[in-house]
Amino acid sequence: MKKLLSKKNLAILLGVLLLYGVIQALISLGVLRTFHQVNLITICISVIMAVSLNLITGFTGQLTLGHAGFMAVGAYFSAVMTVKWGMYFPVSIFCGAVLAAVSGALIGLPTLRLKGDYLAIATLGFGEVIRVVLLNTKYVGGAAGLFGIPRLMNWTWVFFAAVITVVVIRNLLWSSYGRACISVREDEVAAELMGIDITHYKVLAFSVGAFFAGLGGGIYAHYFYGLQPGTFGFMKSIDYLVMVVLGGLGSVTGSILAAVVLTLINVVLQQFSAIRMILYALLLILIMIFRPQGLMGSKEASLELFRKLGRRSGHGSLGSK
Amino acid sequence: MEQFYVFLQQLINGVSLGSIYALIALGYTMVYGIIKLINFAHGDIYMMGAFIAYFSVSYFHLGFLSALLISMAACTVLGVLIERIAYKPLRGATRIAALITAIGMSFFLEYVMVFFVGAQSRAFPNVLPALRIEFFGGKVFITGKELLIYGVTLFLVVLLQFIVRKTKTGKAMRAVAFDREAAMLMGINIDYTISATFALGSALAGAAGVLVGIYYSAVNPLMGMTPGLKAFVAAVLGGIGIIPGAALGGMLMGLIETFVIAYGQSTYRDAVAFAILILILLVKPSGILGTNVREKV
Amino acid sequence: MNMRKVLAALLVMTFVFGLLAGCGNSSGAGGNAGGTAGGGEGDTILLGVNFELSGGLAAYGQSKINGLKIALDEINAAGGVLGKQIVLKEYDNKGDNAEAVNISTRLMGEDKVIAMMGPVTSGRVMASVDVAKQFQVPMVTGTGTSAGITVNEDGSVNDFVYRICFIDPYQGTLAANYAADTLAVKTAAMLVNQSDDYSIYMAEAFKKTFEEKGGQIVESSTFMEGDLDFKAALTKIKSSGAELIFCPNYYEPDALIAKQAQELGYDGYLLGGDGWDNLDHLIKTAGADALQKAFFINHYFPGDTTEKNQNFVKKYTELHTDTPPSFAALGYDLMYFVADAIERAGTTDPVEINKAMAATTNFEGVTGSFAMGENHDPIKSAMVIGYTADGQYKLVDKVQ
Amino acid sequence: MLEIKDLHVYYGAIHAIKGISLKVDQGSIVTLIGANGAGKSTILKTISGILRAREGEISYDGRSIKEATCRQIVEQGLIHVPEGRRIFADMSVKENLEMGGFLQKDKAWLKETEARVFEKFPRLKERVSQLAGTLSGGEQQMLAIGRGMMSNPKMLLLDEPSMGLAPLLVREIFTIIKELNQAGITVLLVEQNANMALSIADYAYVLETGKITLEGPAAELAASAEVKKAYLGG
Amino acid sequence: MALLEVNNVSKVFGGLSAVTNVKMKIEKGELVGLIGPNGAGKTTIFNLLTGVYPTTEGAILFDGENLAGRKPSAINRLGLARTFQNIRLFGNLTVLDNVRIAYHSHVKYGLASAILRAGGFYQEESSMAQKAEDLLKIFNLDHKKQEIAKSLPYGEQRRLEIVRALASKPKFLLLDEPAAGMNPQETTELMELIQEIRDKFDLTILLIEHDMSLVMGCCQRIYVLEYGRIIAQGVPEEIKSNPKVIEAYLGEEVSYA
Repeated sequence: MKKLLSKKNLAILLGVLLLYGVIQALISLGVLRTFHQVNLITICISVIMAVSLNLITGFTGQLTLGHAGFMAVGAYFSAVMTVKWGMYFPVSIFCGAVLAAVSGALIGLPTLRLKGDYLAIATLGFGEVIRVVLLNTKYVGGAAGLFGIPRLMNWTWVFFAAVITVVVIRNLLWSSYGRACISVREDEVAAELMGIDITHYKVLAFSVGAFFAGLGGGIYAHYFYGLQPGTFGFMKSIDYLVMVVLGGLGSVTGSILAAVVLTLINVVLQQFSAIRMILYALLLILIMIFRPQGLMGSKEASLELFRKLGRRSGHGSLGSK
Repeated sequence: MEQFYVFLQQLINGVSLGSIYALIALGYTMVYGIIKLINFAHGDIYMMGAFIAYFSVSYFHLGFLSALLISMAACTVLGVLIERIAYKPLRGATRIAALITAIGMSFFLEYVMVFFVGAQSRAFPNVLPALRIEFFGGKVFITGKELLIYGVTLFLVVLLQFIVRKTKTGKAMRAVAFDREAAMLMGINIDYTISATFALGSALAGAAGVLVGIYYSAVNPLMGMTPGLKAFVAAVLGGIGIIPGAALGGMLMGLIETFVIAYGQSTYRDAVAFAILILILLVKPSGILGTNVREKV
Repeated sequence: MNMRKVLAALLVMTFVFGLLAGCGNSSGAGGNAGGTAGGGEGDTILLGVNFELSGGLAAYGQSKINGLKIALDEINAAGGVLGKQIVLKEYDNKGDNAEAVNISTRLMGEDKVIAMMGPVTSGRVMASVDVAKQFQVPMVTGTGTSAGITVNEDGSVNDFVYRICFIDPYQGTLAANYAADTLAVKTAAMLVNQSDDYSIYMAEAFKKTFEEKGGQIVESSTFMEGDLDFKAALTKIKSSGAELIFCPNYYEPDALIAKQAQELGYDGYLLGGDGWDNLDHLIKTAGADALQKAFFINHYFPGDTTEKNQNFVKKYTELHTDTPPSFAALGYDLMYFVADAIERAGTTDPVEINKAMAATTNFEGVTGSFAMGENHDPIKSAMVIGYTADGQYKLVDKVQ
Repeated sequence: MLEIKDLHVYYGAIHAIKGISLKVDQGSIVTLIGANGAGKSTILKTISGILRAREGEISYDGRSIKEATCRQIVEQGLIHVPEGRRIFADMSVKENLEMGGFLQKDKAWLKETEARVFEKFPRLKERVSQLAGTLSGGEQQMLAIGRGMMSNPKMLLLDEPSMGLAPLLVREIFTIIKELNQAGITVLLVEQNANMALSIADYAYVLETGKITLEGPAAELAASAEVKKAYLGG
Repeated sequence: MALLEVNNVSKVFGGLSAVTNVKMKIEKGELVGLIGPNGAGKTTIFNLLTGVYPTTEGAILFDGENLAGRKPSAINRLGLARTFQNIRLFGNLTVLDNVRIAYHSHVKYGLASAILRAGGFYQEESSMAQKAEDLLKIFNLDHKKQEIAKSLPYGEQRRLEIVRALASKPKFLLLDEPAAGMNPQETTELMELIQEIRDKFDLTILLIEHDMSLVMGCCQRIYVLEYGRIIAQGVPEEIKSNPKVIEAYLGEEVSYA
């Protein structure tokens, strides 16, 4: 009998708490210093962004180049609420995420009749429009940006935000609603004819994806002291898309893995200033040539997968695990 | 009356900018048409073209025409190499993987150039005699550089149409673009045809690079990013994969940007351009000249 | 299949080679410092560099580090500071705010540098301010001009944060004074980089002062980073009849603006700030003819014949073929400013160095001499620079 | 002329063709009949080099063509006219024919052949500069066959030429196939319309889920109760 | 009242008539065949019935509801499900997931319950899995439920398509060449299965088929389509002997046993 508190779920819960506990202990002991915390938080933000983008692009099959636009909405709105309206920051961040979700639905509704590259371009356009609007909004500082946001986020908040993101998106995906999203990716026509209102599920994926991108933005705003419109440009969207593809389209654990790996690679590359981007570019090309399906493909890292590693591994099922 | 002259001058400005977008968009559209890849590195091939011309003119003191030809030839080789090295291994993979590879290639070209020549702009020497044709008593005028850009753009669009419509390779490109398997059954060499497409598209990018170098007198390794992106948007606007569509889309982008600055809020220029793009796509989901393909069920 | 393997192998080789080359490059800095527990101990002094070396702002970061390295070599050749050689720990922040914070934390928290130079542009500096305050390590920017870097909205001054350049409003105000008083223009237009706060703040100050002095801004147009075409805006400005165009931008767009304005037959003045300072680029791109009515506010006269300046210009030109832009000059001064403060502090304790920086009274740099004001902004005199017909700088005016 | 021995083809993990052997003599019409999805098109695609066989041997004119590229196979005069016609819809009729003669160098020969095609299909001549996509189904099939003729075939692989055509047209197409055969072109014909196929063929194979279940002279097969029941309607 | 009424429906694609003036009336519980040469417009009719294309003219009434302007998903939820001629499974998903996706319109928990794993989520999921498995069992696919759909043999993919269509709990099932790619043995089995599920699930079935043995063997009535027009209809015996049909489809020179 599958239950919420099944052995497996308990094991995962314990694992998560253990991970948190160990890292928290290392922080308390001073083994992990501020610099490590900055990177841990960057990783968590990347996890949130990549997993939420994977929901849209990897699972629902809608290529979007404007994910940083949703992040910007969440970041700016939450920052304004905290700094200018004096709200309690978790409320601000939540409201920012909600606004991002609304904008996700708004962009989703009209543009979802577009397919593939046309949708990609429309979302790119959306991201750019957001950026230009922010540049023109004096209230949030325009190009100079919005600074003086207190660092209210810490490792605990961010870690659990990332865990919640992953759990919510995973639970969504491993349910009938998630399967409906995935069917849109597999074959829109067949899905529609099986009673799946594909527009509805595209909007759902966009809204939920945008919600968590907004959450990622809110965390960003409350950790990195300030915001500038330029931060949330097209290249930022590409960065997260790279994570999703590298991890494997349609693999939540793949996105997590890629977010961790790419953030760490980035830190290593900081010191190779002159050739940093050359190395990064080569890395992208090499990985795509040798593993075009990404690190994880569409598989999920799970206990079964590890057990199967010796044998030829099978595909993961989207059961209600 | 004065306003009318300004309008004419703005029209000239818009057409000039549009011609440049069109030139870059042509190469985008050709490559997209045949392998359905958004070749993000295209804007960077354009940058390479500008640099090759810059070096030919600055260090080897070549004239405009020889610089243009050398640059187009070098870009042709570069384009084919990129296709063979980075894109061909991914032909069977998902399109998004190819997209990431193209992005990687774009970074690679940009930062290899940054590494060797630095990120600073370099001044492109003036290789053309100053020419200025005036109308209405000097109230409206056109420069020699602008005429050159119009001329070359028009010539290349016509040439490209000729190649694609009339030559054997061009027809093979259309055949491969339409139905790769059927083209194989005609004995058409797919690899060769795709390489030829890259060659042609890259040569166009090279030409665009040279013209932009001359027109704005400046080149830098990151100069391909912004125009590359806009030219791609232009190609989509016109209907991606369609040669006249790319020219039309480019021209439209140039005119929209110019007139938003001239008669609207310059601060919202890019937002307006993208909003128009989204609107056009909503009305015509496959671009202005695109035909909506009905999916067979 | 074989082709693919060969190519892949080639790519891998390039990658590995690149990585090795990269290690080789940085080992000069990282290797020496590796053994030292903190930036101040041992026989070297470790300083941090947090610059925009890749991404859209790379041109400015690279320019600056070129100047900075000339100063570094000079200082080390002369025996270093406090008898120790200076070693740099340099990282690239890609022009990204989060990355700048990350690197500031890394430099101050992990590498234990005793002072950090950079970032180059205001946004990145603003993002790093709190890190410097948290770690109590002084941070000096050579080119971060946004007023909010050193002084908060409530008027409090950020401890541990310094700059050695003008603040934006100051230059804008000076430019407006010059336009209204000396050039005696009544109408002006502005052409502003909308994605750059440097440009925006300067334009705001210019507009305010210019209008206070009875002038009128008849046209204001904006563009975005990376734009090459200004003809539409210039045509509009020309038809507005503005006597002067205020271009508070960096030299790349400014050169294009000057050239395109000339092509369009605009015959009014062009006026800008220290972002204009890159002689070679402007002359080569726009041509001396286009610059005969162009002026900019600068902290010094680049044609300055002092030995110090001549020496710097000569060294820079030898290494990098062109005359140094202001970013390079400020990079050079930045290095000397930090070295000077350490020397005066007499210790490698960051807190003491911080005090020494605040107490700077007469720093002589190639970009002019200054004292550090109580707002941690330098008190510099300003000049108006123009161009001669044969493509050289000329000193037009000294303003205060 | 064409001989296939123990051919195995896979689509990914699916074993589509499970050990097929067949033979086409020079100058004959051989037909391969079977239901949709039995693997008929797969066999043709494997012969013409679009798909690769995992096991088995394909020889044409005495030489192995198992590893040959599409182009090499076309060069040897083995021409595949694919199912669903696959004409280039956004190219004109003339351009489609040009594509058919893509590898032919001899301009005079091409001109002559084009004239022959138009002679055979006068309706194509009327529509020579029309976009192929605007042709009717029958015209498209004619164009597809005409396109095949342009590449100077010694042997034609025809995949479902009767698909979607009115009976009158089907008869016309089959007459033309017979004529082409009489002009010396060997034909391997894949058909669902078993009646028609058997009526013009010399020899026939029946394919079921990737295996050949029956073979024999066409007339014998047409008379076989088994075939009648399964494919000609019970 | 008939369950499905097609009233003078026409469809024109870019000037070409694909379907002209088609009239059909299918009563509840019937098993009807639709035959005709390839390209006659059979699949187009299915596409019109399921809302993939809008009709150019005419109306389709299903269970008293006019289908005009409804999305395919809405039509499916009214109780009309189909299979596809060229198999459109969700190829990268497991057999079980394919079936469960079709069941989605009937899922009893909400989005919030899914995310919180509450509100009977687990019960519903396991009952859904059970139902899917039961359906798979009928078509002898239950032992392959964890396999990836596209790796199944052709015949099994066809059967899976039918299972998937059934999972959306239709009243009316449209089968587009269900026996394509099956050998006679499998075809016979399928024929029996189709009749079995019609009784078991109280279905009305319209099927397109080329395999005459199947059509003649199991359909109660047959419509014959040629060139987009219905040229004949009736019970199998009538169709077999209809000269127009023989001329158009079966071929005149062969007599049928």
